[in-house]
Amino acid sequence: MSQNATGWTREQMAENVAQDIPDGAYINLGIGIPELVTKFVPKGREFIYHTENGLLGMGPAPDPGQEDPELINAGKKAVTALPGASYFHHGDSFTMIRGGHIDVCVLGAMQISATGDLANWSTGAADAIPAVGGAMDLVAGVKTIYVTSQHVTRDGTPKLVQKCSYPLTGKGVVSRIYTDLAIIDVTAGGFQVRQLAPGISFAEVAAKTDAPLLPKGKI
Amino acid sequence: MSQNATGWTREQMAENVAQDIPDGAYINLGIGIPELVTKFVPKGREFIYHTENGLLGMGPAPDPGQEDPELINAGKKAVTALPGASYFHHGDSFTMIRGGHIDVCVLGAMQISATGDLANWSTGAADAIPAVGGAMDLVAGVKTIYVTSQHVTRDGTPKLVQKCSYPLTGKGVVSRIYTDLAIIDVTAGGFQVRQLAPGISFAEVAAKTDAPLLPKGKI
Amino acid sequence: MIDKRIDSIAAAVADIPDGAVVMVGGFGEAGSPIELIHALIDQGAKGLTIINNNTGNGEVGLAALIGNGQVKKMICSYPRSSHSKVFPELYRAGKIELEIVPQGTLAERIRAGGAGIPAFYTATTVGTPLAKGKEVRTIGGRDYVLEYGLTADFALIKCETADIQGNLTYNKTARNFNPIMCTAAKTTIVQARKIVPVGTIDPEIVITPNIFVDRITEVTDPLVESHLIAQGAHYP
Amino acid sequence: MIDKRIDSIAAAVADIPDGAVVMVGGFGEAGSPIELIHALIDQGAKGLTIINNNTGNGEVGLAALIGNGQVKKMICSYPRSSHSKVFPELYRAGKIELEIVPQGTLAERIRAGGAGIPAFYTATTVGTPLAKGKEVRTIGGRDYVLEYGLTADFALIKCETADIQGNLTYNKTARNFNPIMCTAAKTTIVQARKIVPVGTIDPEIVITPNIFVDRITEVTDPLVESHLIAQGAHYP
Repeated sequence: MSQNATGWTREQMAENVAQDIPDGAYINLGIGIPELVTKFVPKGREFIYHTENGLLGMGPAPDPGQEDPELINAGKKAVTALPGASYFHHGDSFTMIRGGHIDVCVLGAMQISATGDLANWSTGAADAIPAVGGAMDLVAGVKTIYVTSQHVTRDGTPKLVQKCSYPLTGKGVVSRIYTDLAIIDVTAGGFQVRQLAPGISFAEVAAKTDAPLLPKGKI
Repeated sequence: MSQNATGWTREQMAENVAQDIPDGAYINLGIGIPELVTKFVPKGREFIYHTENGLLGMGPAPDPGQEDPELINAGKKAVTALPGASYFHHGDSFTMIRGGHIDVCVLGAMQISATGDLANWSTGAADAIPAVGGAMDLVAGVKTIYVTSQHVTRDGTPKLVQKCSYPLTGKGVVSRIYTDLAIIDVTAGGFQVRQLAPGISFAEVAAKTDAPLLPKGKI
Repeated sequence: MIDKRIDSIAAAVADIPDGAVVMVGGFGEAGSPIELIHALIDQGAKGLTIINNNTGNGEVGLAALIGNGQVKKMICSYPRSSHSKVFPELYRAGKIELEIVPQGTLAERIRAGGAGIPAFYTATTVGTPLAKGKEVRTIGGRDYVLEYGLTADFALIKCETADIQGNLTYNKTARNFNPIMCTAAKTTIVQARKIVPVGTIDPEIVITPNIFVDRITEVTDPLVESHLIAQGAHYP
Repeated sequence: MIDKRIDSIAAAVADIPDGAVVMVGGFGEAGSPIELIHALIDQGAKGLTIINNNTGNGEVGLAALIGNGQVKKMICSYPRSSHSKVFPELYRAGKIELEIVPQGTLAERIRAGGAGIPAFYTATTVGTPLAKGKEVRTIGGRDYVLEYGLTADFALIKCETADIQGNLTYNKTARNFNPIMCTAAKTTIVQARKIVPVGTIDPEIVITPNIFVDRITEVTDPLVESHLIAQGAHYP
């Protein structure tokens, strides 16, 4: 992993996530950085990808010109089906999600609280059109929820907070956060650093986190 | 239909039922006389048979020696699958039943009350082993429940009663009863004769019915 | 011989009345019965409640039905897309109602409606604004909200192959909401890319058994929504 | 490459502990995983709770497991059959518990357990002795009883074809409870008549996707329960 004074790149964040996923895991990936996880599957491991619109064993995007408008993912982009794939209807697809059969879901976030609450679907603004998709089902049903996101918003506002101000997607659901600055566990004692990005200090991460931050190894 | 001083035969009872089922109906048949309905499909009509263990488009028993132990009906007898058949699991099979998709279910009975309650699964005896199968799902879910049964038990006890003494299968579910003596509707006013078997008098049917009986045509 | 074929798409949707509740299959463009939707635009029924995961794209298909002022209310999980302008404008103008339902709860409510399950509990939305006003119950130490089954007067469905009695198969991720919607509507209307004789589809691979299908029309070469949008098409 | 094959039937069931809750697929003999059941008899776990539609036939398969004194409780819809003597004798002697569940409610409870639905309402049993002690709720003018999802520690499943990662297809009415049980157990153990390489089964015809399967063993020529009973066989 190349060093970077300003923290990890999007690709490195995805690679960090991929390192923590065990061989044989069934995974559902959100849009954005989570999608990059597929590029960093550690050697010797195999992941099986689920997309909530009815495909297990999802493969990469097809070559240009090979797209099938009826073979898409939850983000409505053209995908492929790998050997061993299966198609099923939405009822069965959410049996996999709600029933706890998916091992890991990796999502983006607007805010994450110190107790693992996640807000990633709405700013709650008066003129916003609510649109939740499958996010609430995923966080309620999947065994392990990882979040990967920039540590702060574009204007520098912390995304890791004591209590979310945006409407929640789920309560107490996030177990680990992979940002550009650090990997952080949500523990019974709150946010705790698991690993700092090369060249990033604990103090800097703490300053950009709007909640108490425990250093690595404490409680 | 041949005349019979002692009422209709089992075959004639089944034929009476079949006459009342419309073309294109989806049907579930109980064990015993109901099974004979398949032999009396009126000319110009087609029925599609459902068996709750996961087959729609059930056909007759196979020729001897052609049985497949994995192609059976709910009574665990060898059957066949007709062209246009489909297999499905028990969850989907009872979606058909509970969801009101089956048009007609024809069942046997131990007792039927004047308000359409059905008892056909247990005598309630202390040493009886309870065994309900799919009967309660069928009566709760299928649009129209027909009962076909001898009018009285072997020892002459009426099966059509004011109130069932045996444990119920369902409450207010039966709409019509086809016995060896008469075809009887369950109406808001109680049992009402729809048709008497040839040679059978209203007085005889009334005497063998343990509840008030309305003649044909009266409210 | 039972035969559920209808001569024309127009005839297939002719009796959908004003105010009907209509489930529309598809997730994005995959499995979207675009010809049946366009026939419903031609037919003109108004005040409809539409159940679909989204609100359509561009100005064709479901988006065109909404744009034509025929829809009173949308029940969906995600009323946004990169090419959808019609719904947001009507919604901001207060001209269309929206019931937002998480995708998995939407699927389960439809499946429950079809299966005769009037209500069920789910952990989805617990602790979020979407649980507001809903009954919460603790079962086995976890909180769940009560959700109700959804049914419809009609379902508009796209499938790959149908036999003339209504056994259906689908194409890849075009399956999505279609099979569960077939079970939850009083009248299920299907456009099939291909209609085949009874006995042609192996009973082991039927996805929608014929009991859930009422009318079938053949649309051999259906419009492709994304192609239409790339061309800037609009309907009518 | 993910590979869920287990070398022997004995190894596949080796870790089922005393007191486990075990779903056993099959309806009558169709789809009954008789070799896995016999392996469980050899293995000897006791105090089991078994979920199956019936209680087995003759003195082989599920009836033999019960007869061997390994089952504390049966959850089923119909504990009788023309060749079943084992269960009635134990039941009358007070040596086995019975929870009787209507067949459709049993199926839906298993399906709910697998789908993360902790409870649901159904009209089945309303007004009957089987509704005794159950919550009744009026929804849309009709009464329904509350039923709870069922899950298990293990499921024993018979399928026709499995790929090595656990995609399954079934044979005719041997499908029955097997696919829903695959979804509702922590560990799903499958005996397949044939195991094939990944990519062999068309993704459109997979009945049980591999996410629901943990272990697969091949039993090329499974015993036929009715033939065994006709021969007067008993196990062990």
